[in-house]
Order: sequence, then C-alpha cells, then structure tokens
Amino acid sequence: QAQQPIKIGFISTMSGPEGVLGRDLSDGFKLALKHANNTFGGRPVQVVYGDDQVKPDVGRQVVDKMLESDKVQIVTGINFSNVLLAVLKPVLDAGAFYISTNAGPSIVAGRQCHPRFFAAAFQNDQNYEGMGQYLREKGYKKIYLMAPNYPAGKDMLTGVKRYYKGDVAGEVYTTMGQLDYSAEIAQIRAAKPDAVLVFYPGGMGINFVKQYAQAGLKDQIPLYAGAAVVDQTILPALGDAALGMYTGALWSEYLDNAANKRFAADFEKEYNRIPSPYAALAYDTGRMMQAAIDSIGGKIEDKVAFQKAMENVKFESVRGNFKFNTNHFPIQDYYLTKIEKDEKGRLVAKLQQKIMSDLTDAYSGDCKMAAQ
Amino acid sequence: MTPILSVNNLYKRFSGLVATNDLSLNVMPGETHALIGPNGAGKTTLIAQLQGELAPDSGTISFKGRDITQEPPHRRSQLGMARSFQITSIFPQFTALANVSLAVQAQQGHGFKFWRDAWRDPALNGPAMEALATIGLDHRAQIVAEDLSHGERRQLELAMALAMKPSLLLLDEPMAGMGRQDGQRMTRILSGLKKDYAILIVEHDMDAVFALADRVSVLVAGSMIATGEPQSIRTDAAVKAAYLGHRS
Amino acid sequence: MTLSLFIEQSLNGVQLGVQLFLMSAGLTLVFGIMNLINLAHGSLYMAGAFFAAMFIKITGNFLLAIALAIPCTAIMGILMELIVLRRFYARGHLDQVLVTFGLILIFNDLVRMVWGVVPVPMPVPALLSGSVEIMDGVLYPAFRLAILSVGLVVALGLYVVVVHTRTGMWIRAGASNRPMASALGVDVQLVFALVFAAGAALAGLAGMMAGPITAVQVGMGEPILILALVVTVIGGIGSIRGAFIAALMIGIVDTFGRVLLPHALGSMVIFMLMALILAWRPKGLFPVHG
Amino acid sequence: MADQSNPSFSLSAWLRGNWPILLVLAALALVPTFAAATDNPFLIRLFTRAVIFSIVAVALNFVLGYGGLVSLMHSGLFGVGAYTVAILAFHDYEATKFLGLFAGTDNLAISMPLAFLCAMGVAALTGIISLRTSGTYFIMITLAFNQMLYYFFVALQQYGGEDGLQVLANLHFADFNITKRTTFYYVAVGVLTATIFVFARLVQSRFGIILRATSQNERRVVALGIPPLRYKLMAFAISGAVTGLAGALWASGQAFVSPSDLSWVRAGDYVVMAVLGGMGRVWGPVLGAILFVLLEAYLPSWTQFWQLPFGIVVVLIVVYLRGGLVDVLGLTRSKSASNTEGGHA
Amino acid sequence: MLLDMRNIEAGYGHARVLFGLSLTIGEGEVVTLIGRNGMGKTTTVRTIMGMVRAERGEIHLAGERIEKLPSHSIARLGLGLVPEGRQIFPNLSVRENLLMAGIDRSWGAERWTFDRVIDFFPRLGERMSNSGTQLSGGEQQMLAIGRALMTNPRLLILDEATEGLAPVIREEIWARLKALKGSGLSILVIDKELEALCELADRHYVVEKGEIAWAGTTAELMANPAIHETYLGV
Ligand SMILES: Nc1ncnc2c1ncn2[C@@H]1O[C@H](COP(=O)(O)OP(=O)(O)OP(=O)(O)O)[C@@H](O)[C@H]1O
Ligand SMILES: Nc1ncnc2c1ncn2[C@@H]1O[C@H](COP(=O)(O)OP(=O)(O)OP(=O)(O)O)[C@@H](O)[C@H]1O
Ligand SMILES: [Mg+2]
Ligand SMILES: [Mg+2]
Repeated sequence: QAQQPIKIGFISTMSGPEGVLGRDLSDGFKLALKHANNTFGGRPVQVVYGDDQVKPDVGRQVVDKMLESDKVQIVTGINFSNVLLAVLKPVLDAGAFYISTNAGPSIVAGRQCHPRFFAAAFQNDQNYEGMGQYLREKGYKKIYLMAPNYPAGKDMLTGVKRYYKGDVAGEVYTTMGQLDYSAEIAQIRAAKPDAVLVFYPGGMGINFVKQYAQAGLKDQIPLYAGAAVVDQTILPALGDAALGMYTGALWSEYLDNAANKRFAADFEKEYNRIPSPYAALAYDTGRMMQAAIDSIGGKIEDKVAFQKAMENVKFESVRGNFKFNTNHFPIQDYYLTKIEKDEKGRLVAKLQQKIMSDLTDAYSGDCKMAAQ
Repeated sequence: MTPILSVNNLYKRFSGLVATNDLSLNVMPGETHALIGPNGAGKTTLIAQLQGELAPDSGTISFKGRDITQEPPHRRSQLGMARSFQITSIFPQFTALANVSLAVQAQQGHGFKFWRDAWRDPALNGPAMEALATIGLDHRAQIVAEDLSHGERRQLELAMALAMKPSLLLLDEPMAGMGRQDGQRMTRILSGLKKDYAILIVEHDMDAVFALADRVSVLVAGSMIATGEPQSIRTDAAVKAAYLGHRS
Repeated sequence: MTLSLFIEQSLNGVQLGVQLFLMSAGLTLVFGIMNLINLAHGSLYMAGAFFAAMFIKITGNFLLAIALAIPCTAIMGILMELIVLRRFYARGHLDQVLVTFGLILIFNDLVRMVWGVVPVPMPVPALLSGSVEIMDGVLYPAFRLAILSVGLVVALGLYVVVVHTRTGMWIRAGASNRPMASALGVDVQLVFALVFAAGAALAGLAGMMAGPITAVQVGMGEPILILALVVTVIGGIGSIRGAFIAALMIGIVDTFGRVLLPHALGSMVIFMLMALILAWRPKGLFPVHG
Repeated sequence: MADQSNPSFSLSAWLRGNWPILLVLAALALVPTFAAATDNPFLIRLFTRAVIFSIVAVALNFVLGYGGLVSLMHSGLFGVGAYTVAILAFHDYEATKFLGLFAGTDNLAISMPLAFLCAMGVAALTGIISLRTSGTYFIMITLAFNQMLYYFFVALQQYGGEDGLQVLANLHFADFNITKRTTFYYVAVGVLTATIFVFARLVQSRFGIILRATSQNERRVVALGIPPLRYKLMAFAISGAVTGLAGALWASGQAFVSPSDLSWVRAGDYVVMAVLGGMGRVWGPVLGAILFVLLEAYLPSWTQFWQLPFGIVVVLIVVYLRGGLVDVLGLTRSKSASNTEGGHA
Repeated sequence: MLLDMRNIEAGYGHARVLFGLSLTIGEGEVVTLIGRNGMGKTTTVRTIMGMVRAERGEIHLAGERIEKLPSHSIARLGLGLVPEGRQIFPNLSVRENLLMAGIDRSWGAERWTFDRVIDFFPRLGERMSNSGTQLSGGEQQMLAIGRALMTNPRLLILDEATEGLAPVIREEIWARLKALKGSGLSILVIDKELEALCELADRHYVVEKGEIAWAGTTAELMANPAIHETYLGV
C-alpha cells in the first residue's frame, strides 16, 4: 500500500534583494532530499515552498496556508528572525514542528523554548561568539563594532562582547539597508582601533566592504566579520575588495569529513557554484530530519517519538561535530576562515583554524522545556 | 451714510512693480461702483486684496465698519463678501447645480453635517436652482461643469457669487467671454440686483459699465486717477487717452 | 570632532549630495518637468548598473562598458515610453503610480530571470581605484571624486538644456498644456519620447556610477527612488536648481546626522528634514510657478 | 438601517446604483461555509486579511478618491492602532504598567476604542502640518511621517523593536471571545460593512461635498467662505481613525504586530488596492484589496517569478480599465451623474 | 481656397457638437464665426487645429487634407491659434512663452520676430521675466496673441482674443489686424464686438447648434437686421 507522504513546508525569502538567501537555503535542502531519494523513513517527502518577502505578516500567511491547506507536519527554511518569530506561534499551536535552517533568536533559545522547536543551524549569538574569543586571543586592545540596528545585529555584537574583554572603541548601529558608509568609515579612521568587526549580511555587506576597501582602510585596520556575512552569497559580487579578510564560520567547504566532501562536490555539480553556509546548514537540516525520521520508521505522527528522535539524532553532519543542547539548540565548533582565491581564481573562504570546540549558547539556562 | 466698504491708503508691491499705490476707495451700500483701467493697472490685484487672497503691504480695508485687513478670506465671505473670478474658477466635476448648491451651503454655514444627503437637500437645491434661473442657466443645471462652454462657465461663476447672497459683490470682468446677447442680459440682471447689493465691478465692456455704474473709478498703474459720475469719466480727456480710446 | 575629520565629513556630505543629485537628475527631468511620476525610474537605475556590469565582464573596460550601457538603458526607456507610458501623460498621477508600480514588479522579476538573485560584481576601474590625498592625512577615494565631477557636469548640462534652450521650453510647455503646445507646432510626442530616453539614460548613468561602491542586485532601485523623490520634492518639483541644492543639503545633513545624532534620530533625519521644509514651504524650497 | 428621521438619504436609492457591493458582502459572508465545505480553513484567514485591508483601503479612499489626498502614512496609522492593542495586551500579560502609569488590558472593548482614538490623534496632529501641502508634496510629507512612525516603533526595544511583538494575552471583547477564527472573521466583515455604509453617507453629506469640492478647486472653496483646512483635517482624522481600528483588528487576529506592518511599501499597497479597485465608488477599493490579497497569496505557489504576472495584471488593469475594477461592472460614475454616487441621476 | 471645411461632424466623447458644418476661407480673406454661447464656434476652431477629431467630413488647407493630421503638423502648415481662455503656459516666463512658439518662415508678408511682438505689445516687454500666472488677464491675452504671431501663420485664428482687453488696446488690435489683412494674412475670428468685426471682415458665418445657420458678406449682414435678432439677440 502506498505510504502517505511526509509533508514539509519550506518558507524563506525568494524574491527581492534577499532572494539569494532563500535560493541557497532551498537548494541545500533540495540536495539533501536528492541524497535521500526523496524518502524519509520509507515515506515519500513532499515539500511545499513559500516566499515570505521578508515581511512577517506575509510569512505568517504563507505558513497558515501550509498548515491548513497543505497540512504540513514540519515547517522549516526561514532566514530572518522577525519572520520566524511571527510564524512560530501558529506553527507550534497547530501541533507541527519547526526545525530552523538558519535563524535562531535568543528568546526561543531561552524563555520561550519549545519541545517542537529545533534550531538545526545556530543560536544567533554563536555566529559571533567565536570571533570575540579569537580577537581576544589575538591580543587586540581596542576594537570597533558595527551592525545594522535590528535585534539580530544586537545579538551578534552581544555574542562578541561575551568573549572579547578589551576596549570597544565604538559600537555603531546603522540603518537597515543603508547604502553609503563613508561617514561611518571616516569615524573609524579617526578612532584608530586595532581592528574592526562588522555584521552586515547581504547587500549591506557588499556596500560596506567595498567602501571600506576603497577608503584605503583595509590595509591599515584589519576588517573582520563573523559567520554568515562574507560568504558565497556575496563573494562573487565583492571581488577583490574582500581578499585577505578574516571571517568566522560554523562550517566551511574545506572541513575534512566525508559528508562534507560529498556535499560540496555534489552541490557544485548540481548547481554549478560553490555552496554557501546557508546551503550547507539547510542541507544539514534535511539530513538531520532524515536521520531522525528514519530512526522512528517514518512514524512522524507520533510527536513525542519524533521529538525524542530529534533530540538524540545521530547523523554525519557536514559540520563534523554536532549535537543538540537541552534547549534544542546546537552544540558545535567555531572556525576561522580567510578570503583567498582558489585554484580556479574564485574567491573562497579558506579554512584557517578551529577557534572553539563545543560552543554552547548562553540562553539554555533560561529554558524550561515543558513536557509535550 | 457710511460706506459698506472703505479702503484706505492701500499699497501692494510685486518685486519691482507697484501694483497698488496709495489707493483709497469707498463703496456705498446699494451702490454699483465700476473700476476701470488699462490692462495690468492693478484691478484684479485690488479685488484679491479685498477678498483676502493677497495681503496688502500696508493700508487698511474695512467692511461694514469693521477692520478686516487681517481677516482670512473665508471670514470675509462669511461677513457677506462674494467674488467672481476673472479667470473662471468652478468645480469642474460637479454639475452646474452642485456648483451653486455648494455656494448656498457655504452661505448657510453648516459644513459639519455628516449624515444628511446633501445632494437631495431641498434647502440647498432650491436656492441653487433659483440662482441658476436668475442667470438663465437653469436648463443646463444637470450638466457637469467641465462640459459647459466657456460662456456658460462664466455664467455659472456669477450664479455662484449670487447664491451666496452677499451684501457686497466683487465682480471681476463678469461679462468677459459672454456672448452679446448674454452680456446684455447680464447687464439687465445686474441692474435688477442693484437695489439689494453693493457691487464693485471690474469690466472692460464699456456699454455695461456705463449702463450699470453709479460711480466709476479709474485705476492707472496702481493709482486712482479719477472717480466720478459715469458721464464725467466718459468725457475725461486723461481717461480717454489712457484707457477708453476714441471710439467710446 | 577634529578639524580634519570635520572637513572629511563635509566632503563626504557633499559627495553624497552630488551622488543623490545624479540619481535624481533623470527623475527631475521626467517627473519634475514632464510631470510623469515614473516609479520604474528605479528600475532603469538598476538596469543601468546591470548593463554596465555585464559589459565590464565582456569588454573588461569600464569606460567602454558605460558607453555601451547608456544607450541600452536609453532604448529600454524609449520602449517603456512607447509601449506603456505614452498613454499615461494625460492620466492622473495615481494611474501613473499604479502602472509604474506594475512595471517595477515586472522589471525586478525580469532581472532576476536574466541575472539571477546573486549580486553581480562591478569593480572600480583600475584607474580610479586608489585614493587621493586631499589634505594632510585625509585620503579620499578617487572613484568618489569621479562621481562628484560627473554629477556636477550633469547638473550643469541639465540646467542649461532645460532652462536655456528651446527644447527645454517645449518640454515645459508640453507638460503644462499639451494640446496647446501641439497647436503651436511642437511635436510633443516626439519631444517627450526623447526626453524620456534622456531621463532613462541619466537614471542608468547614476546606477552605473553607484555600481562600484554599492551592491548591484535586484531591487537596488527602490531605496534610491525614495531618496530621489525626497530630493525632487524638497527642492520644489520642476526646479533643477532646487533639486541640486536639496541634494547637497540632504547629503550633508544625513552625513552629520548619522555620526552626531543618536541612532534612532539619525535614521529619521532625512525625513524630519523633509517634513520641516514642507511645513515651512509647502511647495518646496524653489517653487516653480504653475 | 436607514435613518428614519431623515428620509432624504435613501438606502434603496443608493443601493440601486451600488448593488454589486451586496454581492461582494454576501460572497464574503459565505467564505466560512465554503471553507468548511472544502476543508480549507486557511481561506478564512486569507479573507480575514483581505477584509481588514479592505477596511483600510475604503478609509484611505475617503481621503484619496474624494479628497484628492494621496496619503502614504496609512500603514503608519494602521500600525498605531495595531500597536495600541498589542502593547496593552503585552502589559496585561507581563502584569506591568505602561510607562509605569497604567496597567495593560486584554479587553478589546477598551483597547479597540483606544486604538481608534490614538490613530485619530496621530492623524490629526500630523494632518495639521501635512495638509498645508498638496499634491505630490502631500504624498511625500505623509511618507516622511510614516517613516518617523516606523522608526519610532523600531526604536521601541521593549516591544521587540524590528522583530515585532507577539500578543500572548488572550484577547476578548468584554465578555465575548471574538478571537475564534470564524467569529473573528464575521466581526471583521461586520466592521467592513459598517465602514462602507458610514463612508457612503459621509461622501454625500454636506461635509463630504465640501471635501470633494476642495479636491477640485481649493481656491474657490475659500472664496465661498469655507475654510478648507478644517474639513480636510476632519476627513483625514476620520480616515485615520478607521484605519487604526483596522490595525486593532489586525493585531487581535494575527496575535502579532511588527514594524513591517508600518512600512511605506505597505502604505503604497493600500493606494494600489484603492486605485485598482476603483476610487469612484466608496466600496471600489474592496475589490482591489481582495484581488491584491488573492494574487499575493496564490501566484507564488504557481511560479517563483510571481511578481511578473502580478505586475502584468496591474499594468493591464490600469491601461484598460480606467475606473479600476468597478469599471468591469460598468459602474464608473458617468459624467453627468458624477456627483450622485449613482443614487439618482 | 485656403481653408475648406466640408460637412464636419465632431464632438466630445459621445456628445456630438458639430453636425455637418461647412465653411471656407479664401486667401487673404477675413472671416468671422458668430453665434451665441455654446453653439460650437470654439469646437469648430479646435477641429480645424486637430485638437478635436473630426468624425466625419473633410478639411483642406491649401489643397491638402489635414483632418487626420496631428495638431503640431497642422500648426506647422501655417495655422496660428489664439485660443479661448488664453492658455498661457504658466511655468514659462513671458519671454519663453513667445520664444517657444517661434517658427522662422514667411508667407510673403513681413516676418514676426520676438522684437516685433514686443514692439507691438510694449506692456509685455515690461513684464518679460514674469511667469505666465503673474500676468494680469489682459496681459495674458496680449501674450496669447503675440505667441500666435510668433508662429508666422498664413491663417491666424482668433477665438475671443479681445476678451478682457482695455478698449484702447482692442481698438489698436483691430487696427493692427486690418494692417495684417492688408499684408495678405488670412484671418478667422470669433468675437463679440460686432461693429469692429464688420469693419474688418469680408464674410461671416453664423453658427447655431453646430451648423451654419447663415452665411454672407458684411454688407449682407449689415443689411439684414433679422439675423441679429434671431441669432445674436441684439
Ligand atoms: N504674483 C505676481 N507677481 C508679480 N507680478 C504680478 C503678480 N500678479 C500680478 N502681477 C502684475 O501686477 C500688475 C497688475 O495686475 P492685475 O492682474 O491686478 O491687473 P488688472 O488691472 O486686473 O489687469 P487686466 O485688466 O488685464 O486684468 C500686472 O502688471 C501684473 O503683471
Ligand atoms: N471639453 C468639452 N467636453 C464636452 N463638451 C464640451 C466641451 N467643450 C465644449 N463642450 C460643449 O460643446 C458645445 C459647444 O461648445 P463651444 O465651446 O464650441 O461653444 P462656443 O460657441 O465656442 O461658445 P462660447 O461662446 O461660450 O465660447 C457646448 O454645448 C459645450 O457644452
Ligand atoms: Mg484683471
Ligand atoms: Mg467659445
């Protein structure tokens, strides 16, 4: 008898300037499905895709449709925290699972943690905590921090400051989507910090890094970024302006493990480009779901069983070392990469060193996971 | 008798040009006062200052014994001053009737009625139809104003001013654009109104001016050069040279 | 703030202002003077940047790429005018807003289909990649100086053409009373099509000049469009001089607002400036009579 | 519902020229039944969104289509209403005091009227400044105010800043639980119906006629002895208040508000809905809002490049239907009946 | 024949205004259109200029069919219009209003140039840099006439061109028109000053409800007081 398919709703930003994130997330996830022959636990997988347009209310509506018209059992894919926060309640209230490929806001890691919520990618602060550690080890006395003015930006810089203990010469928040940074760059020059660390995802990253290099500062004051900033979603556009920059990473295509090698090679073959961390973590999410569902023989309708299976999931992560903390957020390693050219002359983030092992997030203590 | 309108030592300059130059003028109740003068003499500018659209640089305007120099235009209209525009100014998307109804409404002064259907309000449409009939435009009452011909719009302009039941009518070239027949009828209508209204009329149609006016003032380059009975103005040599020409 | 920092920030402000003017120039022409609200102006800006990036990739030469990309955007503008917008001169502003809103959606998806969602590279030309030492210890990116000079040239050119040539008079006459201008022998349709093409070319040029310092990506035109509208309105719709002064003003106020004010105010400063100016002068700084 | 004391507004006469709105409202009323029959409860959510946007579009059209005032701050006013409800609910849930002054509430019978008044206040205050301008200047100054409101709510870190604010309290209206999906939907449809009726009467009242006259020729209105500013201000405040009420509904229905509800793009969407639907009728914008919401919801599931067909639909409608969607029904105000709203000709 | 209109039907949208109207203007001739308000005089002029499309009928200008041409081509063929209601470009200065219309050509008579127009209306010279809206009504009218002259037309069309002008100026304009006629210019004029028209014009058409109700020479018009009463209401 034909098995009922497992239904997954995959929602992320597909249109507009941020559409590149949704594309990489969904491409990574699709590759995981391909590797799983589109079956989890012996049941076919049916994925419904949706576009949130970076608008929380649109995301909310797409999710409602997925839950109520398409009757999905798992929702995943969202890249922006504000969209995630808008859809989380309806997803969980409907009894579905949310497994995050990307966003991991602190509130869900702490006070509002939930049995059916899993962050497969990271807690937002994690992207920057390792960088704070590194800058401290490097012996910088005075650093300069910049991020766009929104909660994820603040989370990131909080992450840095949790591990970096020296002076902060400036902590500057700029408007979302800002185009011109010449004024801020002039301030940096005047402040003469030892290093600059920025969190500018997407187009803002391109603007800032280009302008920083053009101002001639790149060679005077080293520029750092945490994970999820200077990666394959913007490197091709950045060009040489990014050369030599150091960035943090939770994953790199140069990580030496079998799962990662297979992923990086197959991704390039399939899509004809180097995978970004977005793609990698979405791939990992898919693989993780597969492992958990396989382990319960496809009986995802048994929610408690599926939750347990996720909590104890065993799979070969492209990140190498991975396990869930009690708050359903990852415990993972943090690396340093450097932007260089590969043998084909493309800009890549070459793996330099591991900065931290078994990095946990700071909020798990606040989480009182209710029984289901 | 005290004048209904009195203007004292009014000045108005536009950069480099004195449009109103130490001008004083009285209009008596029930009087039809014509204001003539060459193009660009400052007639429309004066009307605009009387109505309040332009502020004078100095001088005073009093209306019904009260200094209104600083009053905003709508206050002056509420006090009983109505203006017709030299360049037609109507509500193009309303019917002729609705245009006039609005003037009636303004005169009744109950704008903040939110509930009653104003289009069917006999208290508005009745007087409006009357005003249209006075002007002879009642047969076009249901035509949208932008579809009226030029001359008809001029008539509508006047009907709106009349519907406000003002005590002083400021008419800026009411005959302009009206056909001969209509112009003559307008002259008759205005002379019929004479008893009830004080009228200050600017007009280049000398037939109308001399048929209507009790007094005529002549404005040249912002200054009043003569005021008097129509007959004495008609024969004034200076006025002839500056304005009337030889034919009239 | 030290003196040299002050000078550097002032220069940043002026440069930003001139860049804003460059972005607004085409809009001033089409919206300010021809009285057509074209929201898809931002799309032409985007198209200019994408065309230039493409030609740079093919030819490897920045100047050549720009020389090729400008006519491409102009042609795109002409097609847009010919196929859709021509019918909208006589319609109300709202219809224009609606139709060009539709065009934005269309163009964004077309660009996404052709170039994909990843931002495309657009390097600074080698010649202008360095910095110039404008005073002791103050380096200024050469490319920004280039933007500054292009913007000034465009401002001057536009002023001369619109204010001092017969074509300029025809544009303004046609915009305020099209049937009458035609009845005096002006081929308004042709003049408008050409002006529209010029506006498109200017939008494209602005996009090309912005490409090397910002991200060349889908949707890059919309934030610019808002700024350009702000500039046009503050200056007084239809006034080139006004647009130029407003652009400089915004550039300087924004630059200093960002570094001196608390962030919550800094992000609003442009809009507060606009509200203040319009509250004070409801028709902008240099109202055009009409 | 017709006011008996005043026979001169005839509902039946009005409906003779505006009958399609009855069909539209009837169709809206049947949505839950249809959703139940097809086992697709999502339809109710989708149409709740359409109905709330319709309320905004109708309110916007009052100043836009009749007053000639293109406002780009209606999303801001909407947000003021939405945040009023959400912030009061937040303080109720957290058992804290707003500004340390007064407690929050989860009772919509209190917070909804407050939302209405707050939006009205904001509209009135900004209106005093913005209504001195006109045309495109008005569009831009309202955009400026909208951005200020937007950044104001972004700056409120306590209420989630850019991430928005969840409504965790259980909202209720006095003793009624109206947040159940179907109940809430009918409440929204009820508010929409009332909104349409009220505005239909407003535009034909003396007040409404002055507003319409002002949009055609303000100078003449002044010369007639009517000070236009206070009429425009009143209209703007009424429109803003109803928009704030829609925002309050939104916050209760979604249980979530965020600054993106206040973005200028959304304000532009409202204008698009109004124009798309047809500004010549009080209810025309309802059609625009429904079409907009349906396209936005279903096109993306057909193609990843959904903005392309969306854009094409918009362009075709503007090019070929000059009076918006009501034009399909042949109901654009004919010239000679243009000031009658189709009631009588 | 310079202009020949045959059986023209035209109107606005669905509202028909002209019902088979025909008229001719000879080379060097001055012809008037007279009739009451709203009878279709202006519509006739607009149809000639291509601003209102003729739905039926033909218009010939010096032998060429023009009823399908766009306005600007018709104007370029030598028609100069002083429109009803002045229609000055408000966003152009006085100087620009004149310069934008200038067409450098001549049909035998002396050419109109910017300087000549200013000589003709010295008042305009004094207000040179004022914008269109900053003129008095009469000044605007002078500008409208000057602007039409700047196109150096072979047929000048004046639609209520003396509206709002002071009597002296009107007198002067009639005199100038007479001189222009002498130089060979053809003129189509609509005005209410019947006496002046009779002095100037060769022939007259009375327009009534979109048709020509009467046509004849000045002498015939003078001799026929019934016309005045029936159509003009004098
Ligand atoms: N806003 C303005 N700025 C500058 N000059 C102006 C303005 N308005 C009017 N003028 C000038 O002021 C003078 C007086 O104009 P006004 O309109 O009062 O004349 P008028 O007597 O009504 O003439 P007409 O009989 O031609 O209508 C004119 O020369 C005109 O050009
Ligand atoms: N733009 C328009 N749209 C619709 N109808 C119009 C329009 N302009 C004029 N009409 C109608 O056409 C008819 C003829 O108008 P026209 O302007 O040709 O008359 P006219 O003889 O020039 O009158 P007047 O002496 O008043 O200028 C009138 O009934 C008028 O209502
Ligand atoms: Mg005048
Ligand atoms: Mg006429």
